Amino acid sequence: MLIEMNGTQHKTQATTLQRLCDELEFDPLVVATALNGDFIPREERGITGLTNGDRVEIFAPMQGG
Amino acid sequence: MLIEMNGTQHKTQATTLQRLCDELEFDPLVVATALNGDFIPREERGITGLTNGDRVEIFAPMQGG
Amino acid sequence: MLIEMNGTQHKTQATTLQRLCDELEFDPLVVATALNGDFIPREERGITGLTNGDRVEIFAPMQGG
Amino acid sequence: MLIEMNGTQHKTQATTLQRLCDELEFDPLVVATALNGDFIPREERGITGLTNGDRVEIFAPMQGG
Amino acid sequence: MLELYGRQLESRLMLGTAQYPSPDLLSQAVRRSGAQIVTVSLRRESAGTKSGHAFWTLIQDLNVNVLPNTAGCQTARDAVNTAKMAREVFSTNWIKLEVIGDEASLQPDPFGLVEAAKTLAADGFEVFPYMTEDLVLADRLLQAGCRVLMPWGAPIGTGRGLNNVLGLSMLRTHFPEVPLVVDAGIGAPSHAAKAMELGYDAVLINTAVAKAANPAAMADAFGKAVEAGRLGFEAGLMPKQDTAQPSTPVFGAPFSPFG
Amino acid sequence: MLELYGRQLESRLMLGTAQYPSPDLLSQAVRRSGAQIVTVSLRRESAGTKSGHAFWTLIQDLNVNVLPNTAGCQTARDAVNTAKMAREVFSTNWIKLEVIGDEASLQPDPFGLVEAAKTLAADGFEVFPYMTEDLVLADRLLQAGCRVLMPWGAPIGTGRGLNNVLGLSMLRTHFPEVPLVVDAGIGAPSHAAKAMELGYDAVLINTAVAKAANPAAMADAFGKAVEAGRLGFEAGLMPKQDTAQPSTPVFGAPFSPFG
Amino acid sequence: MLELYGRQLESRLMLGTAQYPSPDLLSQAVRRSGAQIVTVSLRRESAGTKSGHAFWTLIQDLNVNVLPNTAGCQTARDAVNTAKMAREVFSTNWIKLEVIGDEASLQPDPFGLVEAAKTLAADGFEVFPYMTEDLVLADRLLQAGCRVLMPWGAPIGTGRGLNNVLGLSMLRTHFPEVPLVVDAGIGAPSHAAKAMELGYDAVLINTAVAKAANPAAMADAFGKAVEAGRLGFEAGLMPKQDTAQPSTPVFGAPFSPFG
Amino acid sequence: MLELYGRQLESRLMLGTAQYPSPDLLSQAVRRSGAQIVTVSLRRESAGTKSGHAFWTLIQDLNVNVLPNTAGCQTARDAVNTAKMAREVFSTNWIKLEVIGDEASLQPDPFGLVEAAKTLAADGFEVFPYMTEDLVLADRLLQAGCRVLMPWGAPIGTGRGLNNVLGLSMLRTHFPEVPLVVDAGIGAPSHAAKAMELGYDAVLINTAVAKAANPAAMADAFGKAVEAGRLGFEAGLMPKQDTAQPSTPVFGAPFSPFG
Repeated sequence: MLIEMNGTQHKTQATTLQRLCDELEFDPLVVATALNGDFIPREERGITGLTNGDRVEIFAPMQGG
Repeated sequence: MLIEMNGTQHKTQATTLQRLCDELEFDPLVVATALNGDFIPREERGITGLTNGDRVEIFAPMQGG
Repeated sequence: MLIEMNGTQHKTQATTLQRLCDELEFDPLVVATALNGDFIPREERGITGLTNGDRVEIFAPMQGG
Repeated sequence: MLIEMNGTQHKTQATTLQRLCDELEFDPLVVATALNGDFIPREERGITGLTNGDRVEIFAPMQGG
Repeated sequence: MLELYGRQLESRLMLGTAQYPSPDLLSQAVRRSGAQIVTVSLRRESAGTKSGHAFWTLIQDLNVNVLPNTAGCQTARDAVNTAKMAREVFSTNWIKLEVIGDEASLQPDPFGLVEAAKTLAADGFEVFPYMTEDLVLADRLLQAGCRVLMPWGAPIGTGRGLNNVLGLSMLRTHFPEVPLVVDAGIGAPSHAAKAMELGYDAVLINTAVAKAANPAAMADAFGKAVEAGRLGFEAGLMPKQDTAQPSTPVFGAPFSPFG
Repeated sequence: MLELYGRQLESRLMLGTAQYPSPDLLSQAVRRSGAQIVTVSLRRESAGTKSGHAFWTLIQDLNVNVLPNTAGCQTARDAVNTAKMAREVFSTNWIKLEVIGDEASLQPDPFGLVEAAKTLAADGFEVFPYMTEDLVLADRLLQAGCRVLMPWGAPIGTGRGLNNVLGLSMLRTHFPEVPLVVDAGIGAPSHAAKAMELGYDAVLINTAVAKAANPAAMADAFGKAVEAGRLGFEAGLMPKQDTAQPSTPVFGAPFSPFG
Repeated sequence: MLELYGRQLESRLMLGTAQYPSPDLLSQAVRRSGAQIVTVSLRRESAGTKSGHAFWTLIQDLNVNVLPNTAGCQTARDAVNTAKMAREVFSTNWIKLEVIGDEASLQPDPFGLVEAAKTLAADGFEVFPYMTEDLVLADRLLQAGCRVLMPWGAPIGTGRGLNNVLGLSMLRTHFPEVPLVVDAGIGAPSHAAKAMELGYDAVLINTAVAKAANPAAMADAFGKAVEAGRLGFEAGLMPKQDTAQPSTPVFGAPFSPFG
Repeated sequence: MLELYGRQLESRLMLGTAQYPSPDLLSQAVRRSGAQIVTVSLRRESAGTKSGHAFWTLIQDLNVNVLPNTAGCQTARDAVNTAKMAREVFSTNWIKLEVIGDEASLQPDPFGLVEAAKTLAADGFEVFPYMTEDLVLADRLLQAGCRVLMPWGAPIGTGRGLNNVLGLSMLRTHFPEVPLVVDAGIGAPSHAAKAMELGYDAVLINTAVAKAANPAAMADAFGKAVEAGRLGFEAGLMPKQDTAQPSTPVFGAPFSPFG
């Protein structure tokens, strides 16, 4: 399956957002996730399925002004 | 009939806005009229009836910045 | 003898600046003196004679900006 | 004879300021002259002798702010 | 030449008509200023006074463009109704849209302005919105159909000049093609010249002229100041320098060590 | 009308003649500005070049008053000698006295100025001292015989306008009867208008005109700005207000809660 | 003491965490500034880099309040989504709401701000809106549920200080009870002190500290400046005078003609 | 550390002692400010009042350096005589030299200052001349033997802050090695911070502290402001930018089109 991950094409086997995070070895407590432009809370990642062409974004803390 | 005319109580026999203007000797081409907060065009004054308690406003040109 | 003392007329018997200071009970270490517009040092007060019409000024510390 | 003319070395036969001006073909009414830092009026140029090493300056109108 | 909603104008000065000591001084001021646009307003007319009639005759005799305002309106609804009445009385589609959001500062209300501008533009009005220098508001008003913008120089009647030069400059830079008019707060001819030097297309003045000891002479002053500033803008202003530069050439100066 | 050392002048703008792209543009600028006084200078003339002659002819054709300067002088002695030469060449007692005390800022030297002014006034010159806004210096120069003062607006050539408005205002207030001319630092028509609004009698401009993309148009701009500022001063400027005041009367405005 | 959304704070300085030369210098700066609130953000994390993790650990070690921002968002929708993600990651209801309306000036979008603020406040967020000095916008944001306002001093990153002192003063006067924080544009300690002297409750600084040659020392400088300005405000600043007044009493001064 | 005439000083704030509501508030203000130098004066003493004695005791108890002034003097001669008296009474060679040239503005007299400074320096005084920002005057005073200069910020007692920032900056740039102290006109902590940010070595305050509602708190405010400004100067202030720059990195921001 081909998704857009943080703005670039990404091939994955993960069927849920949670599995994608695991696959990519993100610390689940330190990242936030969005699917097709909408925030997906941590507790919904496991029940949020991925389909071909989805836009996934994974964010982490950074410096800010 | 008692109406509110430019913010003050006014007793009138006029049954339309047009007749009110005539009664008060306003130049019909130099004033604009509003009834209960809404503009009433010149050509509709004759068909705009007045009822007790109406708020009528009659405006004329003035200085402005 | 009549002198001008700090801008006002003053009658005195003192024949020197030192004696004038004593007569007026000024603390000699805390005031400065001028005769006719010129500074007179502390150690010269005793040898500085006064004559009729002299302008004497006696200054003390004050607030300043 | 060697003089300093407007800041540079200059060889001349002229014995007066007037002759120097003539030799250099200056319009006598449009220039002003100075000898060794002092202004020499037009009417004194003929009687102002030059000696070796003199500093002569000749000025003309220019733009100014 | 300046063009506002399709009308060509030689003068870049617009004049308000309020607060003059007399009608005659108002007429004189307009004439000496060279202004081709004057702002007017509406008020409640007492029966039989006809003062509005007299004023309107005076304005018509000036033979200038009339720009009615919606001064005093605090809601989009009031402003829209006032605009419609003004259109009928003054026979013009032009409207200077004022929606005041704060009584103390007379600050324009950006939200009310956009709402009213949309309604008015859709109804065929040619809207001159009196606004702040807000870039986003400007964009919204243009989207609403405005083709002229009138940012404030400073709060109305203060005479403080251009209170936020950076903001006004950014607005000019951001919308190079839109006619921009500084309205309100200008107190002296130098303020008007400065607005024009920033590249503004025109200025609107009222209090500073009307309240001058000699309104007609002050109107003349503003007329010249606006021309001066525009000419200066077009002629290419020198950039500010941080260090002094002699204007008279140093080289060859009398007794100069530079020779 | 402006009077400087007994000469009546209609224009309150004085123009420098340096730094123009061409002699022709200089002539055009002077003519369009309406200036009746131009500043000139002296420089070392190379044998046979006659460039000074050509310049002088051009200036004479303008039919204006000539005000020679002592630009570049750093001592009273040099300035006095330069003044004498200028008097001879330009056939005028007028001299714009410059004694520069610091090369980086081109700041006038107050000490050198007073010394030179005394000598020159005693020798029959009519001195226009280029000075700072210093009140005590002004007093000394007047005592030395000057009857016109020319404080700087900002360092020469910076175009920063009136750098110290408070200082210039105090100078104006302190010497209400002395003709005061702002010289140097003016970069835009609005600056010139502002100087006139403060009550200054005239301004002298050079770089801002000469270095404009279009010098003649800029000269026109400054001419109008000076008129505008003077007219505004005479017509009585409104005082700045801290709080907003409606220009359009609030009473009776449409839908106004004030009735 | 300052109270923001129920939290008591001794320090009135808030610090941004971006642009520091190193994480260590960031930590030093926060510690020396005395700031009790720091702003943070979110970004796309590359798989496996864990840079976000390291940063978050560093911030947590500082033991301060964390205020996430929605920097970079250009629509209310993006800002709301970003706020929700920030709440989850940073475990806080606080959100510094940025909706940028113009990329060149980074001006806040008043329309987007109000829309986002309504949504966020309704969803339990405690919103710190980064806004202009617009009075009407302020009113709308308060109505939307904001209980702190953060007007800009000048465009972000310019270091120009308080660009519109009049506007900021009017905002302060108009909302005497609302905590107001100047955010953005402050470039020097004197700017921060000035904001506090106007009666502002706090300031937020980033670039001026992070880009200083010595960020930790500059953080210290801003900490002291904020204290100085607040103390000055509370101690009662003297009003500006138009004319000089001797500080040393004149009466009785040596050789004084006043005796 | 600051060094003035060989004395090392930790504090860069100097405090005047006039105009306080009470002696006790003066003492508190000096203590909280951290100032190590206070200015004092002399006045005519009435026979038997001993008020000078009490004041002098109070000052001595503060354990600070005393800097007597020659306030009120209008001629070099009066200032020299006053300085000699002050030296005797206060047992110090330090003298803050004031020669006032204009009563309305209390502007220093450059001519009187140089004359008095020469005499005093030759007589062993260590002179702190209260001067304008004039570069040439500064040079003359240094030649006269001064090793500290005290330019005004604004006319005494006006609280207007730094009236001529360009002039003060040029003075700093021109004399990088000379201790420079801004004296007079500072009205708020932010003004003091600004002076320090320009690279000034110290500031002297009187009216703004003495006339504050709470002088001791205001003294504290100025102490902190001076530290803040100095720290900021040393830490390297960011340059002002003309255009906005995001502080939060744009790259990777949520939903950013930049990816």
